[in-house]
Amino acid sequence: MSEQLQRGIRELLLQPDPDGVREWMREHKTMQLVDKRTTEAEAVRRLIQPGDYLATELYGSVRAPMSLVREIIRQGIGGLRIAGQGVMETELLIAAGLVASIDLTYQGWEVHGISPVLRRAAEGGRVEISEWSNASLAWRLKAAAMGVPFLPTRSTLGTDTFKYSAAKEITCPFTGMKLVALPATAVDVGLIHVQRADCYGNCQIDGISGFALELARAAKKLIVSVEEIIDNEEVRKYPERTLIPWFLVDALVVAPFGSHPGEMNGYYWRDEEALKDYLKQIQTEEGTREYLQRTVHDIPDHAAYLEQVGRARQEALIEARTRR
Amino acid sequence: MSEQLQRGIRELLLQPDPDGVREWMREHKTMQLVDKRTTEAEAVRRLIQPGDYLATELYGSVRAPMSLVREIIRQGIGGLRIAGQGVMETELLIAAGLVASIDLTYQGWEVHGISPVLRRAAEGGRVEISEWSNASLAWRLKAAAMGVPFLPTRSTLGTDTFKYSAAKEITCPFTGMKLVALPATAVDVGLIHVQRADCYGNCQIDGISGFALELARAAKKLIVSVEEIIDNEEVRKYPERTLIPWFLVDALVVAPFGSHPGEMNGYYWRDEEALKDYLKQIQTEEGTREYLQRTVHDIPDHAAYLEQVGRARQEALIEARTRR
Amino acid sequence: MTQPTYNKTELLICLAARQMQDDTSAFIGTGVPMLAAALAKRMHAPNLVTFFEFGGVAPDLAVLPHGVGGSRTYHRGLAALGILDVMETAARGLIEYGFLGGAQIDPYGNLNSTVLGDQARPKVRFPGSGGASDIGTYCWKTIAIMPHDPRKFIPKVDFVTTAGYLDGPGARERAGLPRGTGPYRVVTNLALLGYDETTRRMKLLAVNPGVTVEQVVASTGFELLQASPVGENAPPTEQELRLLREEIDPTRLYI
Amino acid sequence: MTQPTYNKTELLICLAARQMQDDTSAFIGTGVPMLAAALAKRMHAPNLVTFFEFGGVAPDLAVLPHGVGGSRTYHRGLAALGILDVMETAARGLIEYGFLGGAQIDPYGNLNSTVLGDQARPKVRFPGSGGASDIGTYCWKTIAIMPHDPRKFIPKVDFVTTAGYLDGPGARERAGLPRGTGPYRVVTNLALLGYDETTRRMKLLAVNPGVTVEQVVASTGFELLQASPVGENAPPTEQELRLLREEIDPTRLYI
Repeated sequence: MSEQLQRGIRELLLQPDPDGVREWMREHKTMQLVDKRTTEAEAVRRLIQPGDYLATELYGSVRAPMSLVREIIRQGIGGLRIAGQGVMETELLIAAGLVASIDLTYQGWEVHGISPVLRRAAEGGRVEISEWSNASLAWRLKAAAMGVPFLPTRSTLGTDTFKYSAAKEITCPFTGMKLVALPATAVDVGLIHVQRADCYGNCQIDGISGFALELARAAKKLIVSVEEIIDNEEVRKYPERTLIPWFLVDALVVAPFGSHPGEMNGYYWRDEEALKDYLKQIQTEEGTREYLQRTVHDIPDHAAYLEQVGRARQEALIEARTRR
Repeated sequence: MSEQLQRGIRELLLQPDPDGVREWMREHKTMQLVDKRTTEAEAVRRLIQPGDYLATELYGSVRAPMSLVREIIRQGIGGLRIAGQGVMETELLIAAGLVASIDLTYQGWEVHGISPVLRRAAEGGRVEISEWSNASLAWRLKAAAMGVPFLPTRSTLGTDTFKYSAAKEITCPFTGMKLVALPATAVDVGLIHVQRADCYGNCQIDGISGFALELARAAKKLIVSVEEIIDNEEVRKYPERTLIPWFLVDALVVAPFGSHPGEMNGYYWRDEEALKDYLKQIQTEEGTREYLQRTVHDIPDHAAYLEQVGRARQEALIEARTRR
Repeated sequence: MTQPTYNKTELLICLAARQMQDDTSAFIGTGVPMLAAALAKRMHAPNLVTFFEFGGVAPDLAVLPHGVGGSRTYHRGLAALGILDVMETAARGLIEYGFLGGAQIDPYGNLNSTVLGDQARPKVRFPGSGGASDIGTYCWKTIAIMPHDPRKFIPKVDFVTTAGYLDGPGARERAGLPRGTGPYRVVTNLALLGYDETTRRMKLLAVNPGVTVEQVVASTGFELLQASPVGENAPPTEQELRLLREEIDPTRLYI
Repeated sequence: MTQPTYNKTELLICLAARQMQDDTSAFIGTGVPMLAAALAKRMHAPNLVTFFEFGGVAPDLAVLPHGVGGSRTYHRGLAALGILDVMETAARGLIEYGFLGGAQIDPYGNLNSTVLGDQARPKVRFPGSGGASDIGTYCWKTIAIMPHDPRKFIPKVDFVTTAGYLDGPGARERAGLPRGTGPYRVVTNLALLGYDETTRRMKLLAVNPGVTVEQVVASTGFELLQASPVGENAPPTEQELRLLREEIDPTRLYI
């Protein structure tokens, strides 16, 4: 293997520092069983600072922590670095001008096409972008979750996706294989929406886990929003259903319809009408401003947002939900 | 980091070879939904060859694939290399003289003390032993499950456990940290006992998952034994409960009380009497031979073994089981 | 018997469906690949297994998903895993086909879904890799679905989001990509294309109904190898169209 | 009030229990550590969280587990994870205490639970590292529980299964082990020991009831630093013993 090892040309948005993270965790996380329920406003105010590195989960218009994202915009917390695996959740943050740089894998609308918001921001030079694959970003979280500074992968070898990342090529000490070393991202803040948790933050998820386990374990500060609170007895009866244990959770926000206009498996279907309206509005800067004004700035909180959505539509979405 | 990087002095019992494993998987695994139920005898005969590298899960006298282990002994498949995270399951294989070498982390009886079987084999120079930590062996399986040739860890740095392993020190390309590179073990055969599966091999586990997920994904050939078969409808209703999907499973053996004399969460408690008898017998070579003769060689199969245990004792163990 | 009429999407779905063998597995994105998999399962490949990026495995697809993380990607499925479990299943060589798309493709099947122009200040910014670069690394055979246009089939893509055969024979292996993997087919509104085994360059295999070889060549911005003879793809059959319209996508979400 | 009688195991349990602070977490093995954690939770540390090696988190311990993978390690617990999830929780710095044992310990707290003599052809073969080397890597403070015997407390262990302070100050950091970790206490049938912050050598902190400093020194095969003054451990209290005997281990599985 005399060949020169390559390295991505982008700077790290977050420096791996396992010992620093260990010390942070020891000082700030608590093992105590305390009721962690709070409001979006309080959780965001207390746990998110300008310039923080943020990641959201799940993806797209599915199980996304939309009420938390809207609150960040309401509070105008800017200069954020984000792990950009997203559809509406991260797009809204970019649209609000709060994002300075992105570890990007995908920002778009799948069948609904590309993101006009990302286009304006990227083509206008208003965000700095490093390129990664989807799995790579999840493995970077996994690395942080494992307490190691990097994980090896073969993904993205030979591509410009690698070239415009901050990853580095390494050689396997056993096989001589060429590999990509993915730097760990112990993100400042993780935002995850799940179906259920007890008041301490023991979380259950129905259906795919996406990268919730990895993000929850990689986050220095973790805000979880939930559709409903269950009794601690339910947790103790089925401890294997606890995918995110309480000690990882710093704030718990009860947010029914928290993924709206996205869907929530077992709870409600996606709000096609609201999504179409959104997609129409974000085609222009002005429409985007109007949308944010109407759905975020003009209303005080998630309860008011749900009033705006209206009870009838909520009921229709519940009726149309995916059931077992 | 001008310091010399260390490497363990033991040879690899299994060479990482991601591309070779990929080709093997493509050729031998099937995505077809076929009924995979078979007997211990047939599964072992078809899937285990002398000299194979084997790993078992879970651990100790808990959810252990004992009926499969007894069948391997019955068929006398020798020269095995094993990942030695075990109590009775791996001890029986060593006792039967079938094990040539061990990637060892722990072979003992926890509160019941050290393993006389391992002592005789190791002190008599009859097995070759490499030393690893418990997590290291699980991460080695995880590496294979991820399709990478190694994973980094900080565990065992500075120890003789590292020195007598086949691991190598590396330097992190981002932080300069010293790390241990753990070579992937895509084991020839994995043996796992679980509570439930459908006839295709979609497996559910109650309680801790130990390292079942990692082993199932690291094994080139996977034999799963189960307490009971459930309908495929049950699997489709709760797809998040499928911890081991069907396409990983090569043979499925229905083995009620398959973990006996160990316990099975929700099904039966450990058979203290049988364990004490066993622990007494294995103190001597002669006792060990007698034990194997009586519980393995003199009886044709697991059904006969259960007859030997007796219905009354089985019922008492069911009665004493751990319930939710 | 008159040939039934069909639209472009229906044709793409049928052509894509026909590329997948039974008893294999496919890494499925939303849109055409999803419908192609559903169609293949009902036609010639009942044991085809579908994997979705964020964890869904083998759903019933009774209602089509709107995205690769949606609840319909695992509804009545055999497993609901996470993104890494699915990606690592591909990494271990267990997923045969992977579907890709992009804004540009070159003769070696390299795909661009990131930018036109300079990455730092692009002329057009696309969504980025997503799972594409992972799929293009690990799946044995990738199938690209593309509109056929000389501005999209170009000699050199602006940005290699996903590795095809890079710059030719042996390049994937030299880059460290898994042995035996690479681009397999390109399905377009005009034709079905493959790759030459020696040169690893794109090759016209068959034209779509009513399309001439000349049209395909004119719509391709680089020199295109041609199979001899170039075949002709059968149009969607009545059965295929009936399945698509009545069973797979009766609400016409995609078709 | 007469001092209640107690056995050696009960004393070890009480001493171990007293080392753990409330609102922290402990990586627990079977035997003494398990009972110590259960006792600490009922005495001064109600919010102490127990982690078991194969995935059990915060069980009720109504019935004591027989092993670190047993169903009682997660019965009515808050989570039932897997081994790597627990180990990685420790790796991220979230588990404060780890319990260790061994056949030999040296002045720097290095522990041997692997072999006496040569590893390839040992005089005595012990079980091996198990989780010990992981715990000794990642937990902030490790507590060793040992019978006090000059053949076990020796200047140099035959085999460093688990890293203590290796060969002295800065050695753990040089080896690459996590910053700020290392041996914290040794609990024996004779005494409670700690480590000098400067030299990282073992130091007698307090003798057990009825034991003299001379006895401890004579039972230690290397030069032992001594706190000034050396304290005296309080014997198990009536409350501690009642909890142990009536609530924690009423069937006397361990005590």
